Amino acid sequence: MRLLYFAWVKEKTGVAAEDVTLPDSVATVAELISWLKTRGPEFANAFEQSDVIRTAIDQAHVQHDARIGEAREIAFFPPVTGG
Amino acid sequence: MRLLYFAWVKEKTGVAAEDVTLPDSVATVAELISWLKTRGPEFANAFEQSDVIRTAIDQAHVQHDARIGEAREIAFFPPVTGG
Amino acid sequence: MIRVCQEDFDIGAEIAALTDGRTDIGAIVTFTGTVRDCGGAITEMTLEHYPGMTEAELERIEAQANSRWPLQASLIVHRTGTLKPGENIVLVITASEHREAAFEAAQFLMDYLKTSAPFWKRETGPDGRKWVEAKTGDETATARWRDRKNAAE
Amino acid sequence: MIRVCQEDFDIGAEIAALTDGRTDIGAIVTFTGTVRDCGGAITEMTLEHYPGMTEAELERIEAQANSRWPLQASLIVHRTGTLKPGENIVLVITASEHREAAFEAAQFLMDYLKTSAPFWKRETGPDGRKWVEAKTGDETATARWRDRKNAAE
Repeated sequence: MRLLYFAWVKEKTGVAAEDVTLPDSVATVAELISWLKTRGPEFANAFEQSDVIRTAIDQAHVQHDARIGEAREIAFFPPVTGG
Repeated sequence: MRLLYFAWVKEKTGVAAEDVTLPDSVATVAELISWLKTRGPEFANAFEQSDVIRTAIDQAHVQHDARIGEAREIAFFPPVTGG
Repeated sequence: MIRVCQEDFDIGAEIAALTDGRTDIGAIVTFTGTVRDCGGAITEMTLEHYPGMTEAELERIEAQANSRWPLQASLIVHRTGTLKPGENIVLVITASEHREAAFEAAQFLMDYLKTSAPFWKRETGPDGRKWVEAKTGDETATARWRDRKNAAE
Repeated sequence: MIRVCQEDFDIGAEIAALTDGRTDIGAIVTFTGTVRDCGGAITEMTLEHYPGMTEAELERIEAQANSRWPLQASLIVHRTGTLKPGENIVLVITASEHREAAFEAAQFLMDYLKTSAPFWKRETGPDGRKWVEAKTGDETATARWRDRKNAAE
């Protein structure tokens, strides 16, 4: 599965995009975020205030309780500030 | 005193502008309209539905109960439709 | 600024004239009113106005908008004379730091212009000429700004 | 139509492209968002976005506006990359028969764009770089359209 990071989430993780294999125990976005936080201090820091983080599954906004299912691409980013 | 007529008020009266001397009995816009209606069938027709007619004294919108006072210019026209 | 004229306007050039070189503007709203042919019922539209009072009313409306919203710039241009379907009639531009003020001020200017600026439209079509009738909706739209102001006071 | 690009846009040319030769449009509203320098605190603004999702969100928002209001034409253009104070960031154009629809649809597009299109602004100034924080006012502005829709149903 492909993971993408944008704006300060990208700066904090130090990663723009990566391909990962998720543990079977990860079924929802919230569980994915918990798992990401175990991957090192940069990820723990980036996802520390996880309620601020926005998530998109296959380029559509989702809540943290969304199930990952057959997602190909999951993106993490701060609240948007365009316009 | 100068009287001006616009849009269909002008077309119905057949007059764009004229200088008139008002009778002493005319003190308000409503009284002026009543007097104008006595000036011939064109004026009677133009001011027949007098509640539709809008009035400006010296280029500022006024109600029909407005006093004419020292007005130099009074204009009569339909509700505006610009924009 | 306000302008009453027969000539067409260039929206891009008008925005540029208002904003060029400025770095304190965050939001620019324009409204352009154009002549519709209403499915062929209108072949021409003629705009009559009350010279002198027109300019005074437009300036009054613009001053009101500037007193109600923090505008960096504003412009009202209204054409007169005879126009064809598709042609521009009126242009309103408002510039502010934020979009709410720019949007609201532009709507306010159009609502007030529609009910207080002394312009009259006459349409020409296959069935002849006729003066456009005022819409009660325009009065209602203008009244809501008065209500909002009264409620705020 | 929607467009995400680095290049600047020409508002007059964009309006002309949407409306040229048409005689069924009565009202055109444009919104332009520009970079403010905030009294010298900002010297540069960089816009990052999520290619693919950005276009999908803008198309979704535009389709929603077109389903809620009778629009003859609409356009969203959003720039990316690094911009200087005074430069254009975003352009929204809506065209309709009447002004209410054009004004409301333009505001709707901007409110939704501000809360759902995946763009992020980073400001550079004398004190360094910083990511712009989202405003709760933008969420409130978007929520009012949902409330209005629910109330109407």
